[in-house]
Amino acid sequence: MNSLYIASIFIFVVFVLSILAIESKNILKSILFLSAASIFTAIIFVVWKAPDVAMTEAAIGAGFTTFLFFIAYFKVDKLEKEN
Amino acid sequence: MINEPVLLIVIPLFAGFLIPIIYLISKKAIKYIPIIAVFYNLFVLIRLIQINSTSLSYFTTGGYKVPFGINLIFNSQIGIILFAINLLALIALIFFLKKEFHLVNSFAYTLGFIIAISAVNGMVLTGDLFNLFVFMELAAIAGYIIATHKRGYYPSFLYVIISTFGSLLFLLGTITIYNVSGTLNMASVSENLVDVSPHFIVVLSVMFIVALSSESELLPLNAWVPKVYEKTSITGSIFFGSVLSTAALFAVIKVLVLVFKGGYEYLFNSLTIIGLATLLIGEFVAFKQRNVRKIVAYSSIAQAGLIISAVSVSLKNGTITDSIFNAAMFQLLNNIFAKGLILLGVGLLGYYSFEKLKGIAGKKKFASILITIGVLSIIGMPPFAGFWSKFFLIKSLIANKMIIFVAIFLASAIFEVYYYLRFIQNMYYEEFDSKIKINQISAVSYFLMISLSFMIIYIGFNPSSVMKTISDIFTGGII
Amino acid sequence: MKKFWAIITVLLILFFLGSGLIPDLKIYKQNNLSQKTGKVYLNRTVNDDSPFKEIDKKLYGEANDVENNAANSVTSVIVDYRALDTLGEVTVLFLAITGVIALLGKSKKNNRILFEKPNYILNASSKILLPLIVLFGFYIFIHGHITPGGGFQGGTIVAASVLMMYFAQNNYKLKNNRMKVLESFSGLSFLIFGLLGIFIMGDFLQNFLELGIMGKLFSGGLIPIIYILVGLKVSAELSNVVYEFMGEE
Amino acid sequence: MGEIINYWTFIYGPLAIFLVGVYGLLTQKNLFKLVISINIMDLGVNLYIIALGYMDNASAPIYTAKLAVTSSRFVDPVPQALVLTSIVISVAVTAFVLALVIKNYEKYNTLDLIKIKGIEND
Repeated sequence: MNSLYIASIFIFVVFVLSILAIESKNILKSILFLSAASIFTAIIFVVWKAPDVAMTEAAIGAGFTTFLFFIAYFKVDKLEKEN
Repeated sequence: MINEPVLLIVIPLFAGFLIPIIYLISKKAIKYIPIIAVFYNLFVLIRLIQINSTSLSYFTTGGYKVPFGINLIFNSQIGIILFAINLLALIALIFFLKKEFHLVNSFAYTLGFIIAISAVNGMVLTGDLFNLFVFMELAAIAGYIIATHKRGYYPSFLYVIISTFGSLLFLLGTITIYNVSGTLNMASVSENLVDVSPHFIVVLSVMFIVALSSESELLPLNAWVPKVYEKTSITGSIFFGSVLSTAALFAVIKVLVLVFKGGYEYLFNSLTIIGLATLLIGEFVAFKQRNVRKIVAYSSIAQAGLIISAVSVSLKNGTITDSIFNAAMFQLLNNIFAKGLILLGVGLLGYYSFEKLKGIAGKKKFASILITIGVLSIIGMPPFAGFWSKFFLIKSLIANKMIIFVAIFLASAIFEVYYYLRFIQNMYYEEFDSKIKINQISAVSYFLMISLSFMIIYIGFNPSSVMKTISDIFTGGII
Repeated sequence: MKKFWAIITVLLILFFLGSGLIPDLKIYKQNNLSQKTGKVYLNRTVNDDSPFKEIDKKLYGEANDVENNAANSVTSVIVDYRALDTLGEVTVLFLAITGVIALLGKSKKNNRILFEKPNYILNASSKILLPLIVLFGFYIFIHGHITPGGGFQGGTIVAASVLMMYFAQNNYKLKNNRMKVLESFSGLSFLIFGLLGIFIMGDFLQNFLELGIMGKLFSGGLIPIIYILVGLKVSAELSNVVYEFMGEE
Repeated sequence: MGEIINYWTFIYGPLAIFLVGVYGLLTQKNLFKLVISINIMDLGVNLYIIALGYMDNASAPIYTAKLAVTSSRFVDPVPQALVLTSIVISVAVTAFVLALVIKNYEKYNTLDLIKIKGIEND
């Protein structure tokens, strides 16, 4: 029962974070919200007894994808400044 | 000699993984690896078609029994479709290495193409839902790379977004099926999907149709098709037009036949409507175009709609109405060659808009004749292949009292005949603009075009024998 | 106004999906494994005559006649029961990264993203940390069949060490050609092991090695070998992505 | 109340997250935002898959010395394997599409979908 409440609350957190990621005006903030949502998803996976998936989500989904987004953002930013 | 269909997936993959190593040694040598791989594939396919009969055989992987491990399904029917797809892929590949190898980052596109062939074979062969998802995603990524062939970054981006949405829906549907039926194997899903509510099947099938529509160019998610066709290279257009869309259509048919065969009449009725709507809208939009590639793109959408609606009509009664189904398969087979021929020929002429193609037949007689053969086959003129498939389709539809279907089909055919004939007329009877530079067409390209038109004419003059082979293969034994 | 219609559309889709799915979805309380493939995978009874039977014997540390001997069932599903999926998945990554190289490789004139110059402590400590992180990544994918984790997770950790070097040292440059060779080599080995399965046992990717005792490091036949290859491949691929995205000087 | 929380946690919550992504696809026009929407959809689908495999009082599908006797009180491993695959595929697609975003900016000098469409049609 306990894990159910934890999971439901975390799902709500992910839901709110994803809305923030979509609605935020600033791209950098969006990326950060997406990253946070990924981390919370990883926590839900732990609660739901999926340690392998949680590791993957944390390493690849939250870590690596965020890096890709940041670098792509900075590259576009750099191009913008050059013009 | 190993006779496993999994080789059709493994050999191109092997070539694909080999290419980066070879590339570091010699940049020219990577040209020959894909051609060898596809030739070997065709060789394996001939062996497989000879050995396997018309009945369906399951090939396990990993040594695990059929409903549990991933399995590949094969019979000579699937073999013939695969043979046509691989042949077209080979033609596109030869053309690519001969003519477009210098275009861009040749390395990535060679690699993308060879892995795409592997993925397409996997899509046609696999009997497992999730495995189909993986191969679809692989083919799609190869498609994204091929779509950027001529700096078409925006169409490629659009394609990524639409196709990813589709594949995520497919994943949702797959896992829902797993939760209810407890298996991912297509054939055993339908056995376990017995006591679910009709509403559930509706939701599930809508999910699957929408999900599979992006790759197979059906209605809801096909907005990327004309944009990608317009911007990509000749090889790319042949890949999308003849290879990927055929394989995806076949995957849709496979899912329909294997998973939803249990007589869900409303599902097949609604699918027929979707297919006919796709047909009409595709033909109607193509009617207004004045760019050959866009015409072929929209006509390709329309053909996908026609085939899907014919297949769903044939599946409506819970069993397969063989005559309609066979005719639809024949049509699918004919489309591969005819579309490939038109795209190749027009690509070789080098111009796509009607203004620039005016009167080009006077300067390039032989190429124009070959293109005309493709066009006549697609619009269904005797004695070419397309006539017979449409003839068989209409005949079987009338025999099954599908009069409205036939009426819609004929109405759309009138549109099709009109805009394709306008293109022919534009090529033959207009004044040639002397400012336009004419491209030289090499012997290899002519050879590729002649071999394609030979296929069309051969089928056109031996329709009964080909149809007999097809119906021998398809009747009863369908998947 | 656009947002309003979008919300309406989304709510309609939610209603459509939810109304159709809920009555038939056995949600988690009734979610029993009795007739699912998952149970067969867990019990390792795929090739038995009655795959859905209840088995009641100790597997961990004792059983050495089980068909698939990885203690981590997720690994056993990924690398053995559904290995063809994993082959496809690895190829997806490979192809996508080839695409990234094709797209970004052309515009490499002074495109490196430079951050603030790292100080001496960061510079020195990253050199110490590098072997430790790589070792940890290797540990994760070598133990993929016993503990949570495996090739994909371990590979990402190894790639993260390359990323750290890029951040901590401004003149660091990955030897990407070696990575490409490693990538191709591990992919080819994966396929060769699969083809050896055909030659020796008759099925693609079928296990032909001794299975050992569940829970030991040397157990599971092909599973650890393939997961190590996947780990090497993923680490090479993701390192190459880091290289391409960070850009050359 | 318990039922509502069940439905929210196991079906509607994940679907809602998926549909937030769909909403993003429908309303956003910045290319980065579209990629973010796709990633959010992916999160929702992954949550949905794992939720369907979850059981109360079951343990992670890893045999250990403590859980000596085999029983069916393990979580289903198949959805977890599928999610692992889907996460890796999604990061591959994300890497590729972000490279495409950069190239799109290089070519059109804007990230606005509608402006790019306008330039394309000219």
